[in-house]
Amino acid sequence: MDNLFLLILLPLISALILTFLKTNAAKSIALILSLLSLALTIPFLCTFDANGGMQFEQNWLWISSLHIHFHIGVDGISLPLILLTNGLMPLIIATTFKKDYKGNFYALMAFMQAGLLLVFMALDAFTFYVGWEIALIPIYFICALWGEGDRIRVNLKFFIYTFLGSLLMLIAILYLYQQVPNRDFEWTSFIALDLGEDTQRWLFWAFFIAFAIKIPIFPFHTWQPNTYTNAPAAGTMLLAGIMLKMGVYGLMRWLLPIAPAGVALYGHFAMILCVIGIVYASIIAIKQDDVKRLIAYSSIAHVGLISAGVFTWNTNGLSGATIQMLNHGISVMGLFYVLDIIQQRTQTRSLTELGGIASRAPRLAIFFMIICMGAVGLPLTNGFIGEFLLLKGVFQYGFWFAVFAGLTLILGAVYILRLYQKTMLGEATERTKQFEDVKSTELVVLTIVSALILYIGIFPNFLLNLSASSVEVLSTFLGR
Amino acid sequence: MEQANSMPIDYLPIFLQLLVAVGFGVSTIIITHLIGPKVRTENKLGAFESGIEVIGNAWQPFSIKYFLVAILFVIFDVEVIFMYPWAVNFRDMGFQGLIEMFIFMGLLLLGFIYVIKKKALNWD
Amino acid sequence: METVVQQLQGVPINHYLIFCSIIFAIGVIGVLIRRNVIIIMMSIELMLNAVNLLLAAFSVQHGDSSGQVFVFFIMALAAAEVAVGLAIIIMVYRNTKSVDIDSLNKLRW
Amino acid sequence: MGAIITLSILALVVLYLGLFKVKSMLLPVSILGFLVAIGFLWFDWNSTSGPLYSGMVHFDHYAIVFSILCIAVTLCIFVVSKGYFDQEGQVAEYYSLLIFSLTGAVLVNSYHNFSMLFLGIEIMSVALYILVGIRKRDKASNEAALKYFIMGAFSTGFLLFGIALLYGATGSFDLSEVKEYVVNNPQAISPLFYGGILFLIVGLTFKVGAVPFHFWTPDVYDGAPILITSYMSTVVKVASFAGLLRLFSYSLLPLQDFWTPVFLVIAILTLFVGNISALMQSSFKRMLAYSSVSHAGYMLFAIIAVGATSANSIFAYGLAYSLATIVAFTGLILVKKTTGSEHFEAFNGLGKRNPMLAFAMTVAMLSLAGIPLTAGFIGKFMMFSSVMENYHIVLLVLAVVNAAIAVYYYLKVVVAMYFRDSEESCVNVQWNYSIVLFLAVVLTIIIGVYPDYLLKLI
Amino acid sequence: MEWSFVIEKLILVFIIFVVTLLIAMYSTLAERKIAGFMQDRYGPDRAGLFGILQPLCDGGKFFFKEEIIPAGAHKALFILGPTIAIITACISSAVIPWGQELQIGDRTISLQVADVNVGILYMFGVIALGVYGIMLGGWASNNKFSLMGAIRAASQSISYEIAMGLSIIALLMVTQSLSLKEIVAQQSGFVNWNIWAQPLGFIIFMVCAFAECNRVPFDLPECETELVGGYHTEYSSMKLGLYMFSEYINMFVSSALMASLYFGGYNFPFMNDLGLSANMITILGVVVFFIKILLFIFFFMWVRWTLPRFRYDQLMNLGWKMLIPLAIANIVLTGVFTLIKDTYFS
Repeated sequence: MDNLFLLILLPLISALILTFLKTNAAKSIALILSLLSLALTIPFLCTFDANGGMQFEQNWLWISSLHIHFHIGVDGISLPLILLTNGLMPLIIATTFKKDYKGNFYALMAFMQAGLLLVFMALDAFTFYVGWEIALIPIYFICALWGEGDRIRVNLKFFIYTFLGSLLMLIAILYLYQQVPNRDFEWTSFIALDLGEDTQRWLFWAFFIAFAIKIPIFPFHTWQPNTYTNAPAAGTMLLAGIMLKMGVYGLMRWLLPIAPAGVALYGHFAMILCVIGIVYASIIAIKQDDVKRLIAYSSIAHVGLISAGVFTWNTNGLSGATIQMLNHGISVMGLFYVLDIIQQRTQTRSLTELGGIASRAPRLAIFFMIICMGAVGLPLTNGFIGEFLLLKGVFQYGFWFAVFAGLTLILGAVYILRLYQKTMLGEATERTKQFEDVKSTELVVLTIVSALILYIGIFPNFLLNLSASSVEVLSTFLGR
Repeated sequence: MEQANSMPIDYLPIFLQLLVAVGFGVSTIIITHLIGPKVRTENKLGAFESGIEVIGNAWQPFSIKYFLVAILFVIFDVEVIFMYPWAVNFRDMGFQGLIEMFIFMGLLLLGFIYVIKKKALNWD
Repeated sequence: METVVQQLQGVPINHYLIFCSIIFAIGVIGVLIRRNVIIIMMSIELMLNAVNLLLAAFSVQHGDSSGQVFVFFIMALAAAEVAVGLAIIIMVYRNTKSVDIDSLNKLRW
Repeated sequence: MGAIITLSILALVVLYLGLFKVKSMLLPVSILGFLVAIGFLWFDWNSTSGPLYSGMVHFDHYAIVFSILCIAVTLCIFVVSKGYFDQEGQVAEYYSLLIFSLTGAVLVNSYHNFSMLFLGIEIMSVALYILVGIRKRDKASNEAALKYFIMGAFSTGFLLFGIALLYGATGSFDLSEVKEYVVNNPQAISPLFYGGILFLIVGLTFKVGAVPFHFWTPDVYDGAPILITSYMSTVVKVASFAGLLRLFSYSLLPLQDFWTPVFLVIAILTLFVGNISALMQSSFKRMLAYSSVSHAGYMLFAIIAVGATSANSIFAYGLAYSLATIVAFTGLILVKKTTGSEHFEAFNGLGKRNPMLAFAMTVAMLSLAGIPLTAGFIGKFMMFSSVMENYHIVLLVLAVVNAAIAVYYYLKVVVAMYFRDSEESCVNVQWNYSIVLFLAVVLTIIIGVYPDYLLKLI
Repeated sequence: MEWSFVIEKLILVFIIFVVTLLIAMYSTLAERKIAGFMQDRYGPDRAGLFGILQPLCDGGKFFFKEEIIPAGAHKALFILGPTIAIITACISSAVIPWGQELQIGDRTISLQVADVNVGILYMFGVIALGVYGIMLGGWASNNKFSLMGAIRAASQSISYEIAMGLSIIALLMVTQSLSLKEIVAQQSGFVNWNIWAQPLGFIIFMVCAFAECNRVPFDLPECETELVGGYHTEYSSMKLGLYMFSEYINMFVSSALMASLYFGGYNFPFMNDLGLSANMITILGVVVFFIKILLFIFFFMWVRWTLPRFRYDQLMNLGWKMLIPLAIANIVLTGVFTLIKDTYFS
C-alpha cells in the first residue's frame, strides 16, 4: 500500500463519481471517500522513515520529448501537509452536512484535493505546476458558484491574481529547464544547478511573487479578505486551511533550495514584508466588525509569521513553519466552522449584532474557547509550539524582527479575545436569543478539531520528529 | 523555336502608327469643334428619349446579367491566356502536354457546364 | 537614334525596380486613401501589375522563364479575385446602394 | 499529393452533386473524401522522399501533420454544418467552396515553391471571400466579405512584391535554392532580399491577422456566418502559420538576426492589442475574434524562437487552439439558436440549461486560457519553452501578463454560464453537434494530460 | 538602324493609313451600293459618276455639322469615347503583313509596319481595347439608350472574344507561331492555306469577327428599332463620324486578319512558279491580298443585307453555348490529330 499515486488517484475517482450524484447521498459518499483517502494516508505515516530524504518515490516518464516526468515523493516537510489535506477534507465535508450541496460541490472538492496532493508531492517542476493550477480551478468554482455577495468579481480577481503569479513561476521553471544539462524538470536537477547571482535574483522574484500571492504576503494580499468573506464556509476553510499552505510549501520546497543566493539577497526584504503584513493585518483585524473578515485578516497575520519563519532559514524557523502550517490549518478551519455555525443560526456576521451565545450554547463556547486558544497560541495548544519555534527562529535572525513579529502574539490575543468576548460573552442580542447549541455532526467535528488542537499542543514531538531531519537537510542549502 | 526575340525596336513602328492615329483622331475632333456652327438651345442639349420627358439619370443600375457576363469573361479569358504558350509549343510537349492541357480544359469545361446549369447565361 | 535603341535594350534593372516600386506605392496609397471601392480595387490591380512587371524584368535579367510563368499565375488569380471582388461589390451595392467604403460601418467596435 | 488531388476532385464532385440536386449525398461524400485524403496523407508518412512535381510541393512530415489537422478540423466543421446552411439554398456551393479553400490550405502547408505558396494562399482566400459573404441579404456578412476581400487582395500585393524581390535577388522561386543562396552568400546578400523578406512578413502577417495588420480580423470574423468564422480562425490561421514557419524556418533561417526583431515587435503588439481589445468586447463572437488575434501573437513565438521544436510547438498550439475554437463556436451556434444573441449574456445560465454543453464550453475556455490538463496549456507551454530557449525573457513576461488578461475574458463566459441566471429555455444539442463537441473536448483533455505522442510527431 | 528606317516606316504607316481611310470611306458607299444591288435599286448615284464622290460629301457634312455635347453628359469621356474608338481601330493594322519585301535599290523594305513575335496577341489586345471606346461613349452620354447600347456592345464583344481566342488557339497549334508574318509565310502556295487545316476554326473566327465588329446579324448595340442609335444616339458631327469610321476600319482589319490567318494573306497559287521577279511577286501579292480583303468586306455586306438581326438572348446563347464548346472541341480535335500525325505519319 505504499503507492503514492493511489492517493492522488482516489480523489480523482471520487470526483468522477460525485459529479453524477444528484441526491443527498452525495454528502455521505463524499465523506466516506474522503475518509478512505485519509485511511490510505495512514500507512505512509506509519512507514515513514524520518531521515530527511525523499520516500515512496514514484517516477514515470510523462512527456518524453520534453523529458517531463510524473515524479512524486514525500519527505518530512510534505508529509504533514498531506496529512493536513487528507485530514481536513473529511472534516470540511462534515461541516457541510446541513447545507444542500449536490454532488458537483463535493466533486470539485475532491478534484481540488487531488491538485493539492499533487502540489505537495511533486518532485518534478512540471508536475508541480500542473498541480498548482488544477488546485486553483475547483476552488474558483466553489467560491464563485456557492459564494455570496460580489462573488463573481471578487473571485475573478482572485483567479487572475494567482494565475498571473503562477505564470511568473512558469517562466522561472522554464528558465531552469533550459539550464539543466540534460533538460528535465526534476527537482533534484534544479537544486543541483549552479546558478549565477544575477539569475537567482530574478528567479527569486518570479517564485516569490507566485507564492506570495497564494500565501498571501503583504502587499500581494488584496484579493484575500474579499475572497474569504464572499466564499461559502467550506470554501473559506479550504482556502485558509489548506490552500494557502501551497504557497508556504512552495517557498520551502522550491524557492529556498533553488535560489539560495537570491534568498540571501532579498530574504531580508521578504522578511520585512512578512513582518509588515503581520502588524498591518493584526491591526486591521482588531478593527473588523465582520467576523469572517476578522479571521481572514488574522490569517494573513499568522501566515505572515509562518513565512517569516521560512525566510529566517534556520532550523527553528523552518520546523516552526512546518508544524505551524498544520496547526494553522486546523485552528483556522475550526474558527471558520464556529463562525459558520453562528452565522447559520443568527444570519449575521456582524460583531455588533452578536453576543451572549455562551449562555445559550455552552458546548459551543467551550469548543470555541479551545480553538481560540489554539489560534492565539497559548501553551498546551497546538499554536504554542509552532509560534514558539517561529519566534525563536525570527529572534535568531534579528532582534527587531522578533520584536515586531512578537506583536502577533499580543495583537492576536487582542483580536481573538475581542472576537470571543463579542460573540460569546455579554448580553444576548435579538439575533442570539434563540441560539441552539451544537449537536450531531457539528459536535463531532468540533470535538475532533478541539482534540487535535489539544493533542498536538501536548504531544508535538511526533510532528516535530516527522519533519526535523528534512528541515535539517533544507537548512543545509543555505549559503550554497 | 527559330524565330528571333523581338527587340524593343520592333515596337517602334507601332508607336509611330499610334502617333499618326492619335494625331488623326484629335485633329478631326478639334477641327470639327472649330468649324462647326454653335447654336445651343435647351432642347438640343437635353438627353434624347424619343421626345418624352427625361426621368432621372441614365446612370443607374442595370441588369445583373451583364455583370455576370463580364465576370465570366474575365475568368475564361484569363484561362485562355494560359493556352497561348501551350498552343505554340504543344508539339514539343507531345502527348503528355496534351493530356495536361486536356485536364486543364476539362476543369474549365466543368466550370462552364456548372455556369450553364446554374442558368447564369439564360436571358429571359 | 542608335543611342535611343541601345538605351531601350540596356535599361538597367534598377530602373525597373524603381519604376515598379513607384507603381506599387501608387497602388498602396490608392488603397489607403481612396474611398470608392471600385477605385480601391483598381489600385490593388495596379499593385499586382507592378509586381508582374517586376517579375518579368527580373525574369529577363536572370534569363529564367519561371518569373514569367509566375506572372501568368498572378494574372489568373488576379482575374479570379476581380471576379469575386466585383461580385461582392455588386452584392454590397444592392444592399446599401453605395460603393463608398465609409458607408460600411456596421461592424465597428 | 494524393490528398490535394482528392480534395480538388471532391470539391468538384460536391459542386456537381448540388447541381443534380442530391443534397442528401453531400455530407457523406464530403466526409468520405476527407477520409480518403487523410488516408493518402497517412500512407505518405513513410515515403517522404523529397519535393514532388519539380519541387513544387513537398509532403514531409511537417506538411502531412498540418494537412491532416486542417482536414480533420474541416471535417468537424462539416459535421456541425449539417443543417446550418439549409435556409441559404446553396448548400453544395458552400461545401464545395470550403473544400476548395481547404485544398488551398493543404497547399500552403506543403509548398516548396513560392508559386505554390501564392496559389495556396489565394485558393484558400478567394473561396473564403465568397463564403464570408454567403448570406446575401445580411449587411454584416456583406460588409465582412468586402473588407476581407479588400484586405486579402491588398496583402496579396505585398506578398507578391516580396516574392518578386526575393526572386530578383536569387533568381528562383524554389525554397531550397533560396536557402542555398542565403547559405552561399552570407556576406553578399542583396538588399533586394532583405526588402523581400520585409514585404513577405507584411503580407503573411496580414494573412495570419497579426498586429498591426489585424484590423480586418474582428470585423470579418464578426460579420461572417459563425461556421465560416470558425473555419477561418482554425484552418486558415493554422495553415497560414504553417506556411509562415515553413518559409522562415527552412529558407530564411540563416538570416534569423534580421527578421527576429521584426517578429518580436509584431508578437508583442499582437498580444497586447488582441488581448486588450478582447477584454472590452461584449459580443462573444467578437471576443473570440480578438482573442484569435492574440493567439496569433503566441503562435508567432514559435517563429521568433525558431528551432528544432518550433514545428512541434506550433502544431500543438494550432491543434489545441483549433479544438477549443471549434467547441466555442459550436457552442455559440447552439446558444444563438435559442437566444438569437451572440453576446456573453446569451450564455447566461447555460450551466443549468445544458450542463454538458456548459462543461464543454468551460473546457474550451480553459484550454484557450492555457490552464493545465487541457491541450491549450501544452500549446502555451511549448511556445513559452521555445521562447525561453532563446532567452527572450522580457517577451515571456509580457506574454504571461497577457495570458492573465486573457483569463479574464475567457472566464467571463464561464461566469455567465454558471453564475448568472436566465429564463431562457433549454438548449437542444443535435447528434452531430454532440459528436463534434464530445470528440473535441475529449481530445483537448487527452492532449492536455498525455501529449507525448503528439509532441514527437514531426 | 538609322533615321532612314524611321522615315521608311513613317511612309509605310502613312500609306497604310490613307489606304485604310479610303477603304473605310468607300465601304460606306459600297454598303449602300450593294444594298441597292441586292434590293434591285441604284443606291447613291448623284455625287460624281455612280456616286463616287458620295463619301467625300458625307465626310464634308460631318465636319460642318454642329457638334453637340448633351448638358448631362460627362464631357471629357464623351469626347474620349470616339477618340479611343478611332485610335484603336487605326493601330490594329500595325502587325498585318501587307506583302513580302520590296527591293528598292539596295534597301529591303518590309511591307509590314511592325514584325513583332507576338503579333496575334497584339491584335487581340488592341481589338479588346476597342470596346472601351463604345463603353465610354455610351456611358458618358447619360442617355438610357446609349447606355443600353454600350452595355450590350460590351457584353457582346467580350462574349465573342472568348470563342475567338479559343479558335485562334487551334490555329496556333497548327502554325506554332504567334508572329503574323511567320503565319502568313507558312501558307505559301494554295494547299498550305490554314483554311484547309482549320475549317471549323475559321467559321468560328468569322462569326466572332462579325460580332466584334457589331455587324449584322450581331448589330444589337445600335439596332435602330430598339435603341434609336445605340451607343451613339447622342453623338453628332465628326464624333459620330469617327464611330462610323472606326466601325468600317474594324471591318477592314478583320477582313485582313481573316485573310492572313486562314487564306494565305498575300500568297496566291503558283506564285513561285510563274517565274516573276521578287518585286513583282510582292506587288502581285499585295494586290491579291487586297482582293481577298475586299471579298471579305463584300461578304460582310452581303450578310448584312441577307440575314435578319439576332435577338439578344439568341446572340448570347450562340456565343456562349455554341461557339465556345465548338471552339474547345476544335482544339481537342486539332491537338489529337496533329499529335497523331506527328507521331505516326512523319
